[in-house]
Amino acid sequence: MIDFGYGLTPSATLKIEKVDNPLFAELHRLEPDVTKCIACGSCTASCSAGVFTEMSLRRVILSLQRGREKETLPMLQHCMLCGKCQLVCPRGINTRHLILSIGKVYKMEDKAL
Amino acid sequence: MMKERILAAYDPFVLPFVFGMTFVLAYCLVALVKVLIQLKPADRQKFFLSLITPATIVKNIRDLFCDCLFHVKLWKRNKVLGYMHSSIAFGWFMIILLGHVETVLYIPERLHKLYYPIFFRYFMEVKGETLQGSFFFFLMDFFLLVILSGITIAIIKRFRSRIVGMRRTTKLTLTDRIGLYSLWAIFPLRWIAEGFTAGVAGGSFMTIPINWLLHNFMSKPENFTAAWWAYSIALGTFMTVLPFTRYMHIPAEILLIPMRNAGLPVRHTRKGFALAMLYSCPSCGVCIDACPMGVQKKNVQDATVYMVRNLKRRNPKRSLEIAEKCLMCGKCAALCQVQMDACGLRLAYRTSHEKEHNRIPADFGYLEAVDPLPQLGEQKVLYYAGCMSSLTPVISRSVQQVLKAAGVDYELMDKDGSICCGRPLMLSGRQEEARKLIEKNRQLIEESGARILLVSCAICYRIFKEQYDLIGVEVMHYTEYFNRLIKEGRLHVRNGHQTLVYHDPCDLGRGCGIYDAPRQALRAVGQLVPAAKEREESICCGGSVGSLTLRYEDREPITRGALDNLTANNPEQIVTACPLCLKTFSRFAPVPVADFAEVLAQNLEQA
Amino acid sequence: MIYQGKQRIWSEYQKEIPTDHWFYVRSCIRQSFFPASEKTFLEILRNRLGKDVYETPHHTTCGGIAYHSEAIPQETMMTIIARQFALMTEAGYENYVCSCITSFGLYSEVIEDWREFPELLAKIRENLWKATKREFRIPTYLAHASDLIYKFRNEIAEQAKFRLVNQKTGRPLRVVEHIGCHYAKMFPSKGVGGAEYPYVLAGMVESWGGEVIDYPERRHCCGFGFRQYLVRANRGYSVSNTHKKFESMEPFEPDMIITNCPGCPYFLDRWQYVIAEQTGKTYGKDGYGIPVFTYEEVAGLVLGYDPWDLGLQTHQVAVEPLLDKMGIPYNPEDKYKGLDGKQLQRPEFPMNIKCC
Amino acid sequence: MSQNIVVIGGGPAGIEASRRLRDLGYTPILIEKEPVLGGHLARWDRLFPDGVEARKVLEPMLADLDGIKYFTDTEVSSINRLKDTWVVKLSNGLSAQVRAVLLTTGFDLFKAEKKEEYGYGIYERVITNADLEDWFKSGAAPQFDDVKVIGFVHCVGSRDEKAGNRQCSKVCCVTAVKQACEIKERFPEATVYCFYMDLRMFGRKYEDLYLKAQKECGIRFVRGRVSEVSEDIDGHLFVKAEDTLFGKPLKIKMDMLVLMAGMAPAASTAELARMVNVLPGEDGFFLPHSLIDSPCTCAREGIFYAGTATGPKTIPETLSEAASAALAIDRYLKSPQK
Repeated sequence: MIDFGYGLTPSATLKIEKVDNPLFAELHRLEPDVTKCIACGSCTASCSAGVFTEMSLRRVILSLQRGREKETLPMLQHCMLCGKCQLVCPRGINTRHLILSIGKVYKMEDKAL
Repeated sequence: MMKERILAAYDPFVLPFVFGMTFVLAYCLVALVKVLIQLKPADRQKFFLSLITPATIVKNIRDLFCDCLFHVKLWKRNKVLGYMHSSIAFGWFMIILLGHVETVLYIPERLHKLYYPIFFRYFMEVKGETLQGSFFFFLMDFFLLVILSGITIAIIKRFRSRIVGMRRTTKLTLTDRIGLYSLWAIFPLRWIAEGFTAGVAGGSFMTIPINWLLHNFMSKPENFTAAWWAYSIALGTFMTVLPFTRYMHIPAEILLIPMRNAGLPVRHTRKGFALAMLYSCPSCGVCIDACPMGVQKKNVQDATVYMVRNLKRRNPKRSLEIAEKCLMCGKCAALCQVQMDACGLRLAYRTSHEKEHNRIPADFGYLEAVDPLPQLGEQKVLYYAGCMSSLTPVISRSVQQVLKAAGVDYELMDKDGSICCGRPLMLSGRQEEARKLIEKNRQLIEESGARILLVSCAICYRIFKEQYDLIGVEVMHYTEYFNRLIKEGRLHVRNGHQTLVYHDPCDLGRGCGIYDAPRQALRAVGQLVPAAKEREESICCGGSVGSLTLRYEDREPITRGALDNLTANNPEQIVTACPLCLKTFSRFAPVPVADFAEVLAQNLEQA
Repeated sequence: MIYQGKQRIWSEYQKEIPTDHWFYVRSCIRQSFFPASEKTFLEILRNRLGKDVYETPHHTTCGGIAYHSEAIPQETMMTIIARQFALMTEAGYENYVCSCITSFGLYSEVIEDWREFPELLAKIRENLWKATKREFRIPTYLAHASDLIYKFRNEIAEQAKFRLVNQKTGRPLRVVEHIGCHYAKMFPSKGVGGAEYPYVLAGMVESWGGEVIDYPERRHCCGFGFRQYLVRANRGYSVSNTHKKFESMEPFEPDMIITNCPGCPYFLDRWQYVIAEQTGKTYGKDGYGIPVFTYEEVAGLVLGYDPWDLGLQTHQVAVEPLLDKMGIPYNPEDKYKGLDGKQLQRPEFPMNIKCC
Repeated sequence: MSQNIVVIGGGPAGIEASRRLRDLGYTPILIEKEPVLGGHLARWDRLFPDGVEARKVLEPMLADLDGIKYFTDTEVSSINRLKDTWVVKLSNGLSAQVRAVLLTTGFDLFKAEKKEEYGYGIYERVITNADLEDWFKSGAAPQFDDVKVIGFVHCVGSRDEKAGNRQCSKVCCVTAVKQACEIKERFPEATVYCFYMDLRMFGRKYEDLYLKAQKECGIRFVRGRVSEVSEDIDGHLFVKAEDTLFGKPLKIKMDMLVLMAGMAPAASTAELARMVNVLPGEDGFFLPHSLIDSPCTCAREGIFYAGTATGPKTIPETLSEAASAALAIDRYLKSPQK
């Protein structure tokens, strides 16, 4: 192999058909409301941990459905489970249970961001 | 023949009883050893120490009599049920006691035979009547009558529970049924058996008429052995199945009471103290009616009694479901006859489940960068509004309005967003993670030099009280603090003459025992009317962060149920002292819902 | 695939291309990348088809590369173009044909700009006058050189010695057509067949007996993208784009690629070598790559010109497998001979991609 | 002898308005260029939000045409002003002189072929919302093998200046959600995606339908407009879009793609506008006197509008506008003549 000083860069494209659906299906079984998100961002805006970190539950939910959970799971490490997001969610999603369930279904990579 | 049985002091019919009794004693002994071994060494030491501490000894004895024999708590709650339980428990206890007294008095050499005092009337013959003898005959028959009256109520209750004031009762298991029917059978059979022998062995107002009836009309005297056999079999059956039935609570409570009084925590879902609790559950079903989730039929199976049952049966799926669904309002525990730590059990389950299954470890490293608090004013009052209060700004605004009116100089701890108090994490089973938040908050508070930490959220208040161990800081809920300010004459309020009903937030009332301070303060600003059920029987608003799995749509009926309870006396306003209750009630309330501080702020006396 | 659907679109995007009298401008980079292509174009048009095509040694770059790399401002670029048009005007031509797609796109853009903003046009006229004392007329017709080959595709087919057909199996060759981005993506109406399903190359392939394959990443850029290649740090991005196209066309097993842009054949050709060296993967049969051609080269092959006269030895990917399929005779000995007939040095061959 | 009124366009608006006018004592002359009355509604299977069958709405209307003269397969040849009347000449040779003409010319379904990048008419597996309704209605499903992934593309030809349609077509969002739920019923194992720019669930129960789609049907919503569609070697579709919420391009292989073709001004609008000498709006739809309080009247006396001729509308909106138009005409005809 020749080193040209540059090489193929990994694609940034989301390939949703390759998403690990069994995992999401398991999450959906534990917390069926996960599909109710309308991406309004209220959770992110009101997040207690969001004052100090990049935490965005909206992004986490989306990333799970796009197979990019690795990028966002570390955010959940910062969650204090205070429940503000649950209070503001217009769809009435049980966000705390969702977060707890994500922790049981998805495994975070060992190296944290 | 009669001579023989008196001389031999034995008959094969005693065997069922002897077997049952031996079995149950052995089982209890093993269970006792198991419980003690499973305790953490420190807990065990604490327990043993408590057994020789005079104060706890007194308490233990009092509790044993009041709870196990007289069922004082149940009397207070329901006279019929109280009578039913204490008649059987105390009556039986007295019959056993008197049987032994008789044996000691008359045939002390037979005392070593386990069965002798129980079947005393079979093995003795009255030679001549003595006053003492008649007295015992009378007492024995009297307590037999007491027990039989209790059994009668029990039978009626089983078929028509509403007559004794219970809406719902537990479903019995098969072994429970065997235990129950054998228990029902014991005393009527004893009555018949003693009736048979009353002619020889003596008797009183209960047994003599039966003896007369049996001998003259109903049976041949030869059948008496069969009657004693039946009595012994009923006893033996009851004893043998007892460890596998709810009647295990009878022996278990004797252990539970001292353990509870020793102040042991629940550390595991079915070991040590928890095991003693599981054994102690009488499956009475009081928790079913107590549970606020009971407004929906599908939740009935999630009451504490079923939690206990599933833990006993090692059904992890159902145990987890029940453990996670609970609102942790603590009402079932408050009403529980054996003071089961229902929330503790569930929390222990959640904790072990989280530890085992959570694969996203928490990281609160970012808290290190949080700035220290600003310098406090002279009075050193630090006000922590909490996460929820930022979604109910009326609370923090009103609190500050009241503080200013009372001339309190204070500092708001969480102006730029709060670090959560940690209770929601704890309730989710993340104990160690919660510790990190607690440590950070404690550091911030202690470094600020605060003397009073004022809290306007019941959830936060409870954890500050229970887990923080703040040195030199008095943690006060705003209901306590404002009540104190009014009493001290620092806060001047006027009475707006509005009728108010006060809702006891779970964590504030049952959690921390604060019932009077808010009521006293509210009486100063309005006319307080009672709710249908209040204080320790108050009903959770349904918004609790305690429940992990309860869906939004399933919370609404709970909220509506709680509102019906609050509005029983048509108040003009509902007052609560927790941001979560406020927000939850506001959604469905038929009358305005206000926060405690808001009501005070509206009724400030203008200087 | 519904072929009639494409035909319907093609029928909507047809150009009335004049048949004769063209002013021809060359591309800056093609003369070094594919030196025989432009020569072949002139050869075919003038000698095979008897057309009048004029070119002048005085023309320069259109300024496209500098403009797209943000090295010169728009006004400068427009003035350069104005000078090109002045040369055409001076030579007495009205139909302007350019060899380069970048130029074609730029000319289209500039003409459109001038139409929208006449004051800009006035300013450019003034600039050009001040700088060169020249005057110009906007061409009556602007064409890309591939438009002309497309226009005369059937005449070429009539004179064809070889067809885009596998001689051994008799089946049409499977051809990937790749259109330069600036051909029609900016102004779909300016390209034959529009932007989504361009017909300019597909028409040639069909006329000459081949079969066009429509693979998912057909619309994707070749990866040149000016700044992506010109800045070395971005070259990974450039080769990744090319890689994406090859991965997408691979299942269709194409026999060849035909292009109409200066950069595309170059990058589709050379990056096959780089990909092979980096990943070990080749996209043709038996360790070869997929040969890439300019449309002039393909026209030349069809008309029976000697492959080495068409400059096919300058390709990285070996063309011999395709020549064999088409049944075109060639002398392997002559591949690396200079114009004087003497052997040049045989180039160093790569490791992972077969080059005969 | 009752007064004649010409109603041009026999869709829901035209039929409903004719019935109302008849009830008010007039004789409507209803003209329809197609062989049957009913307009687009006649083609539709079920209606949002409750899935009521379109025929249950249309059939009672068609069964109640007594007193209405209607001509199908007929077009308007010319309209001319004569004193205070309009003379309408028809392609069948008849003509009518009336004081009021109601234009209920409706809309044309946007021609999805125009969005070339989506490949409608080129890729077999790309169909439109109308094709899907045909399928639902006739039961004649297209012969696609194992349909596992299905996509819906919102806003095809809506909010698209380059496609010549700047307006929002209003009904496509909820139609897409309705159809997505319906298709999920037919292919329960399939994964169904909706690609939307904004979800405009403005009507009553529409949001409920959206919630149902998310919660019960498991429809997946992707915020982003599909940019291009191509075919892979098996004839399956290759769809590209940006997930704008995630901020990343997205690629997915699909087995069927449904284009939500929007509402474009009817082709006849420009011609009719010329005949009655009015200027259509910039968007190509007829422009009523006021969009707020007189949506049925026109700057030209005796010309009235109803329905989607003046812009995208739902069926109930169309029907109520038809009723108002009838009243507006009645008032006009009863007002003292100048």
